[in-house]
Amino acid sequence: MSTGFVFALAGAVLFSLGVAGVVLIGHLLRRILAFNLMGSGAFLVLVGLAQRQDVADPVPQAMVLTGIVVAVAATALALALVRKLHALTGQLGLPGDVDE
Amino acid sequence: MSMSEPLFDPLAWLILLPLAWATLAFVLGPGRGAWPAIAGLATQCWLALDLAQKVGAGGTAAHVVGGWGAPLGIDLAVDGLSAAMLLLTQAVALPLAIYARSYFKPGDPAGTWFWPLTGFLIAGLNALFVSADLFNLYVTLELVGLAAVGLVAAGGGAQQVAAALRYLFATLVGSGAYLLGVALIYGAYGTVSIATLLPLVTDDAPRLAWIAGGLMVAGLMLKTALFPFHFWLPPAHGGAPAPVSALLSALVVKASFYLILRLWLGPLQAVLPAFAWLMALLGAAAIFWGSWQAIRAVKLKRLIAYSTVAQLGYLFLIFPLLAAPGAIHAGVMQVFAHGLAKAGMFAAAGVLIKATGQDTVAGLAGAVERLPVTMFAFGLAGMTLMGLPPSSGFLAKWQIIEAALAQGHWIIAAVVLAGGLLAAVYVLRVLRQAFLMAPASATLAPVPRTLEWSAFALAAASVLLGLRGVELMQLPGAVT
Amino acid sequence: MTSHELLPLAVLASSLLPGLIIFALPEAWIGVRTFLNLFAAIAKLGLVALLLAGVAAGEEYGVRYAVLPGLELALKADALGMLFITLSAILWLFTTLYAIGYLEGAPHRSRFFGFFSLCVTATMGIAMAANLFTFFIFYELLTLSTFPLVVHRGTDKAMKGGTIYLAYTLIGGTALLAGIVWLHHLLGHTEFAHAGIAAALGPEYAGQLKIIFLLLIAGVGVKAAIVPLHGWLPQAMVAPAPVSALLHAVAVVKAGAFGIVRIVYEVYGVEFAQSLDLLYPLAIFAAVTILWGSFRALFQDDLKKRLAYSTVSQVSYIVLGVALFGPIGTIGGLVHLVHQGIMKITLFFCAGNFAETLGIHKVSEMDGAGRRMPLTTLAFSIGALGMMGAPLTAGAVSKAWLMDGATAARMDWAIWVLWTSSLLNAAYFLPILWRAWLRPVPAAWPEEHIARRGWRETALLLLLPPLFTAAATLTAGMLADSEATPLAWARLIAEREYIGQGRP
Amino acid sequence: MKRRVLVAFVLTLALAFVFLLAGAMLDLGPTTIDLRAPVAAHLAQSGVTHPVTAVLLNYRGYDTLLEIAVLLVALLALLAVVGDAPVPPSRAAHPVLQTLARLATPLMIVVAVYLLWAGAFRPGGAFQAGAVLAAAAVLLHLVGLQPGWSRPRLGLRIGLAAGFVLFLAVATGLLTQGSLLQYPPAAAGVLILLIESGLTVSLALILASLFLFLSREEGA
Amino acid sequence: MTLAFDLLLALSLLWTAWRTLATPRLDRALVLFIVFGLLMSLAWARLAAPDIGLAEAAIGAGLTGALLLDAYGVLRRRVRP
Repeated sequence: MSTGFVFALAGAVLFSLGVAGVVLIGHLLRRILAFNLMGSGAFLVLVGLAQRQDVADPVPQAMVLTGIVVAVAATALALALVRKLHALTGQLGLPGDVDE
Repeated sequence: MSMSEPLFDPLAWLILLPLAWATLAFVLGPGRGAWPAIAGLATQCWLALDLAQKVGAGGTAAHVVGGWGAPLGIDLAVDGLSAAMLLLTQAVALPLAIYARSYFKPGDPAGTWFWPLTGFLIAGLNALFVSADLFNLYVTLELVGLAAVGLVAAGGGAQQVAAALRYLFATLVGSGAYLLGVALIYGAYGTVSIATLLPLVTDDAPRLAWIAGGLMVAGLMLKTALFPFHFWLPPAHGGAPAPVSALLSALVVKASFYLILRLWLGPLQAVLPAFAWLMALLGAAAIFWGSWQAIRAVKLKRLIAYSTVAQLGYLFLIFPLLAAPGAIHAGVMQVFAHGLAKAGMFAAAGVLIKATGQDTVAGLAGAVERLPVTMFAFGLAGMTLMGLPPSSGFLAKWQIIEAALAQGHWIIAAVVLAGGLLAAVYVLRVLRQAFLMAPASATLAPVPRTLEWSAFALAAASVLLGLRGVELMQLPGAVT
Repeated sequence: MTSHELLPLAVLASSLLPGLIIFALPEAWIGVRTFLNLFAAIAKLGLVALLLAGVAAGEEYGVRYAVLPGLELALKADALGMLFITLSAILWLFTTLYAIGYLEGAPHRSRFFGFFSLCVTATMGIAMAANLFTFFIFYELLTLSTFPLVVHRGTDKAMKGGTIYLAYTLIGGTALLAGIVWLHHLLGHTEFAHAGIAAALGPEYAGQLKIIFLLLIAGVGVKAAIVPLHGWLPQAMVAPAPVSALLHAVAVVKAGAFGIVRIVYEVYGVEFAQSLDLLYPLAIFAAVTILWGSFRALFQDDLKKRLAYSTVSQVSYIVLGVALFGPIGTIGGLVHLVHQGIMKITLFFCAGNFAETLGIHKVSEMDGAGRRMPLTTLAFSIGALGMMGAPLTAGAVSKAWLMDGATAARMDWAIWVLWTSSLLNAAYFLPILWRAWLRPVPAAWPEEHIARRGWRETALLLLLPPLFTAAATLTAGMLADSEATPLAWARLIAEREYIGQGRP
Repeated sequence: MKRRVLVAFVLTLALAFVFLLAGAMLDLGPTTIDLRAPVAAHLAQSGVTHPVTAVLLNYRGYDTLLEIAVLLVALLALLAVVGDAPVPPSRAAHPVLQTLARLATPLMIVVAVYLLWAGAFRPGGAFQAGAVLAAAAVLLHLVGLQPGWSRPRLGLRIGLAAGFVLFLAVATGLLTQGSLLQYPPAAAGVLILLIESGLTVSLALILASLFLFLSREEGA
Repeated sequence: MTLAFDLLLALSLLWTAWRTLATPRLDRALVLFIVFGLLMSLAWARLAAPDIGLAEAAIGAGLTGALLLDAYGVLRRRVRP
């Protein structure tokens, strides 16, 4: 089994773990962590699967670079929202479904 | 000067222009940038119209970014479907920009960064509609998603921030799933170019391609707020400032729908149609559930937001019908009908909320008397949502029903007809309240005329399109 | 664009454009609004006269416009349509005059007259629709533009009536739409043609065509107030009197009845409909409606409600006429379309006058009204006698033709239905007349708004329209056999329909 | 109880998905298309010798252009959320730490410049360089030498947008060559270096802003 | 040998990720997350992607970590002033 494959598989697990985390965890900071894990999982699959013969492929690598920057941008925004929410309500979780 | 010169390629400028005015608005500073935006959008309208005419007449438009060509580089391509989406985007955004200029008073914290965010949002949408590269599409999805979240959250209170967070997580998980799908596609085929993938993904595609298709569509369904993934939409669209709600409901959710359709008709056509009835089932559920919630809603904008949930359902009814040509036409017509009408309706709701000072259906008594133009706009938009003639919503329904009958799927026709009646119930709830005599104590704040008339223009356009659909219907004929 | 294309459009535009302008007029511009209203009504009458002359001379007017590829908005002015158009145009003028008087000083007149003009436009569109698709568009437009008029007063009661009205008509519209799309799917078009178009489908489609017929008739039957789809009509009587008069007595219910005529004759073709066994059930529904409407009218103390149930009953005379397979019944039905309109509008005008002048809303308050308002009561009496089918009135003419039609069609029970209905008509109208003419004047009227000035028992604009229409009721009855009457025109239509002088 | 069922359900679903995905991945044969060859083949005309930079700034430069827009959008959204707020006086760290930070800053700038320059032919480039610069700013903030920011003034706004504007201008200017970002091979190296320099500055500012605008005590 | 290292690295990645989400203490979760970022850098190095490794270390672990820790600090101070 190649290095690429190992990390692609790890990425698949990470992704699932991350999605499960975002779905299940109410604490918003941890949700952000889970989202980051999910993203890392997708990146690992992207590069790992493309490099399953262990030959470096610059195209997915460049894509992942792009993706990492997007992820940090999203994380910063999410943190800003969480901090604002906390400042306004003192809560670190989203209120139950606001369906009327 | 000939339009075919590369320097004047409308396709490129539809992306460059909004990026430029968005950046300019940012540099100009908080609350500034309305006029560059309006000028830019007016030009974009013209460009989109030019492009649509060209494509409608049978031409195609493409732009090979960097000159490399797929699969090494990124290609942009415009067919009838993209041209229609581009046209709708510019046509809805321009009146909304005029509306927003009057809506946000100087110093309104919700309007501080409205113009640059909107510019990037529009740029992202335009880039999404023309992109022919799955990874590039991911970047545009993120651009659109983050800009939309920023617009929802801007200057808001706790509820709005909570809604924005919910929306942010939904959109991030959605694009995450999409990205994993792209990763799998790249792993399986070594390319993310739609044109290159087209001949490669065949009926005997590896299992991975199916999983990829499922992931991408699931992610996009989440972003489109298709039932049961709609949970984030009502608070976000219902809580945002009116111009933002309008942009989001009219355009942003359509972008991910467009992408599903694009994948369905293009690179994943061998894979996705297996899910057709699932989509239709969820679409039908969305129609009933969204309408039911709209009927029960206490707040006006919440009602309109749930109506979006319902109206998006119609778009998914076309998937089992895509084998025959009429369905795409119906889909495009419904996208236009709902886009124009919902933008008009949210804009009208913004006027009503500004005037009455409250966001409730109950507070509307006397609105017909005091704000006739706005209520007329609301009524016209409602007509389109109900699918009553001669509105574009009617033509959309007609086409869906006819396509359904042509393929013997009576049940879809029945769902469409029932959905129209449910829409009538929630639209009339509002109109009925507005026709009541105002309580003597009620006072209405004065509202700028621009707000009323831009709402009216959008709503009227949604009706008038119903009288002149021939040109628009040339576009879906040119889907490649 | 030739004049043959322009004229139908001009007929539409003559009420549409003034309507749109009126919407925008400030409330206080009474003079401009009144001028526009009257100018539009008179202009339309002129245009209709031109059109009528042309159609009588055998000219063909029409215009088509593609909304979607393969889906056309099409107008044509044919003999059948002209019957309805002429009726509406004339009555529109009277009602406009009446409404100007009726709403004097009331709020929101710009909105009222705006929607009023839209309603008339929609009615004209229904009359001139050349295919079911176009018919449907104007049909729904009529629904939408009447709603604001029904709820015009903005009271809870008005809202309730308006909501019920919309619930019925929108559900009916949905059924109609389902039928139309289905038919369009089968045929590829829905053009009206003299011998019908449905027969072009093979016998294997008979089952589907029956269901479509049911959907279509249910759809238009709501507006025609066929039992059991009539529940909205009495509720919609909360509207101001001119609305009840023109719209609910004439435009809306006639749009439904007219739709039935079009569907039976020009979509299915009367022979084909008969061969599918569709006409007999329709006749039974019409008969039940005639009797049930009259029966319910007996028990209404509210004057407008009594008139409303009377409308339910009378409109189905038209349907019955259509369902009586044969030219004589058809003529009876068609002529009743006009005659009932003239008579019923007279009654509603008068009811409005009683309410506006003396505050009389109920039959039990009518005592002595004839002494205080002799002219109005006279007009009312003529209308009521017409409804009963008394000699010399227009009602007698239609009833005679309908009965002859029933005889010719060997449907003797229909004659009994008509006789019974006449008796019931007498039973609910005569007590009103008796109270008005013969009972003593009460000490005080419920609410006297308008004082008597000389012979003018009420405002002039309220008084003249019912007198005109009452006179028309008599004229149409007495001169029925001369050249330029509704009857003559109905015979022309029946001739064309039965001889099948279709378009090339 | 209900919650446990939900957790178990979601985790089971996730696990099932992992197995499904892993199985499908293991089934995979070689791809029909291999982009490594064209990446290498056109490297000479790309203006750089490091393949990842070639993809990032040339072959798929358009992605990068939009990505900078995403960063700007995130910053804008963040600004829209936090609004204007007064900045509390920063707490000074221990003087030794401050001195260390003062010493580290020039070093980090040197590293950043190296990374930027190296990007053309080996790992490195604008992103890494910008990130290092931003890290320097964050470090200075953490030791109390760089206060948080309250609002983006004109100068800062220009700095934040400059890299993107430069990129956008080059992309637009190259329309004359036939399409967006179509570098003439001879000028590609210079143009890419120009873009990367602009991006380094702006990326550093944006990334630092993400931190410095957030890092204030709101409303406490 | 390299496979063993890869597997070990992958497993520690997964374990760190799991602990990040499952550990009851938030501060520990944040530290674990930064460790996760560093392990990711290593993984990228193993995947012959030093560019991503650098970026991950600087942005993924560094900047994101700093953002998270800063947020954590503020939130904690607010709860217990």
